[in-house]
Amino acid sequence: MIPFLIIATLLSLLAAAVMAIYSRDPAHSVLSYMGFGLGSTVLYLLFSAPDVALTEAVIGAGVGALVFVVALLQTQNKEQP
Amino acid sequence: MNWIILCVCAALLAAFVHFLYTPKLSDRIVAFDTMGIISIALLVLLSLSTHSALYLDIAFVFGLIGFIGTILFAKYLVARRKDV
Amino acid sequence: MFERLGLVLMGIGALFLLLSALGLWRMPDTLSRMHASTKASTLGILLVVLGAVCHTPELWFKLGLLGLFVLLTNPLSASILGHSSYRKEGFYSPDHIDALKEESL
Amino acid sequence: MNLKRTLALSHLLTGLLVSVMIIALLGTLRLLTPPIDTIGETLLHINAQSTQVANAVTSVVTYFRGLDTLGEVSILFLSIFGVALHMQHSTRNLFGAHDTLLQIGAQVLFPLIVLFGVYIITHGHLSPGGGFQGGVIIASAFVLRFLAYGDHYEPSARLLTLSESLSGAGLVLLGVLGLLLGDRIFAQILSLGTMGTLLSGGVIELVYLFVGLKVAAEMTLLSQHFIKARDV
Repeated sequence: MIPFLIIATLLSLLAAAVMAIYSRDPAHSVLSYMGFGLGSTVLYLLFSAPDVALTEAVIGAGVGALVFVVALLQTQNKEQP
Repeated sequence: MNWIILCVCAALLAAFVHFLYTPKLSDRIVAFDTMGIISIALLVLLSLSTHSALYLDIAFVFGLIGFIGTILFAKYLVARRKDV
Repeated sequence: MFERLGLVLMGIGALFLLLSALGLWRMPDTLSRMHASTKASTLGILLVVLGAVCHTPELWFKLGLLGLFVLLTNPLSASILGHSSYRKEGFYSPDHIDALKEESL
Repeated sequence: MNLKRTLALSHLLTGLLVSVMIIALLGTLRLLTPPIDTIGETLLHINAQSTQVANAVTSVVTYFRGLDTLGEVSILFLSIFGVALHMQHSTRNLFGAHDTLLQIGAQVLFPLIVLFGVYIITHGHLSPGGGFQGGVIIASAFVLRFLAYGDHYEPSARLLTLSESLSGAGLVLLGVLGLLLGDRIFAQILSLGTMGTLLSGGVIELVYLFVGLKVAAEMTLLSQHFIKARDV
């Protein structure tokens, strides 16, 4: 069960990372990056590193998302007056 | 037990494929929210099947903190001036 | 006996989760997708938690708290997302009736 | 086939190769390493002998490598200082005015999230988690309040700065006390309990308490500065 889950999570992480690089709108990139963080949390847990997984989940959900969203708002609202 | 975990994994995969292929930002936020909730269920089932309560703390984090990201992106959807 | 009941409840919950993820594919626009995904996934995860309590009763406190938190946070974020999605792009209505437009948001 | 698609395809191929390599490495890693003579085994051995802490990561972070934790906390302080210098003229909340539904939700959820953060901090030596994670959880409770109340809510800056500087001073004082009373910095100067109970860590719990307070105050200040952006 667990090795199958690990391989599936690795492949979906790959897809999310490619999506984060190649999307036109930066908002889509940020959202794909947050999906990448969610998947990597599950991956750390499957590798039995719960401390790292907890850190990744907490940072990615709360303060990290805030920093990204504020940066998006500042840049995009400044480009189009 | 394995069949239930497989069913939840299929749900996670379906939400993830929709998350990858939808063009609109709001649809993608909805898919992200759904992925977070389904992964809570996955963590609960994994903690039952491996007999360890370690997974439950991460499930708590997803349940309590995970919605802040969704709210942030919802506010961003209104506050941005660019219309895509 | 109790264990089997828990397995059945968790199976039904997992089916509801699968249904919510498939609802993302079937529905025409954002608000309908939220209608499909949020309610079904909340019910599904409550059923999974209830089945887990029946399966291993010694974890009842943590699992009950988890269900309570999901019940508190998930409708809140979905409601905020629905408000902003409506304000940004309206919604799909075949007969052009928009009852939310008269209310002040 | 245009250039961008070729690039995407090549990156995809590279990623697939790397993941296959990672899986193969994970398979062979267990065969190649000698069974006992690794640093993880050594640390687990020492941890079982000298401290009474269930989560071995905690004892590595705070007890064996306490000086590194002090350095990390000071790096965090420096970054917050830079952000505060850069964004000190900010007045307006970026995310619009207050929101009634979110206010009611924040009133219910704020104490719950803070309580969960305190649980993560105080149980850092028993379950996954610790000072940094619990502090960030408390700070995200404040992020929720900033989002809900808009311009009508400001935490007292004096209280935040006071708790931040007091916990930093407490951390340094704890290290110096270990140096004076014990044999090295962050030495164990308190009595240990039995393994698995709440009060079993000794100095480790105090270190995590100070780190948690400091990170919570710093992250709250950081998110406040970020969310009240300069008018663009």
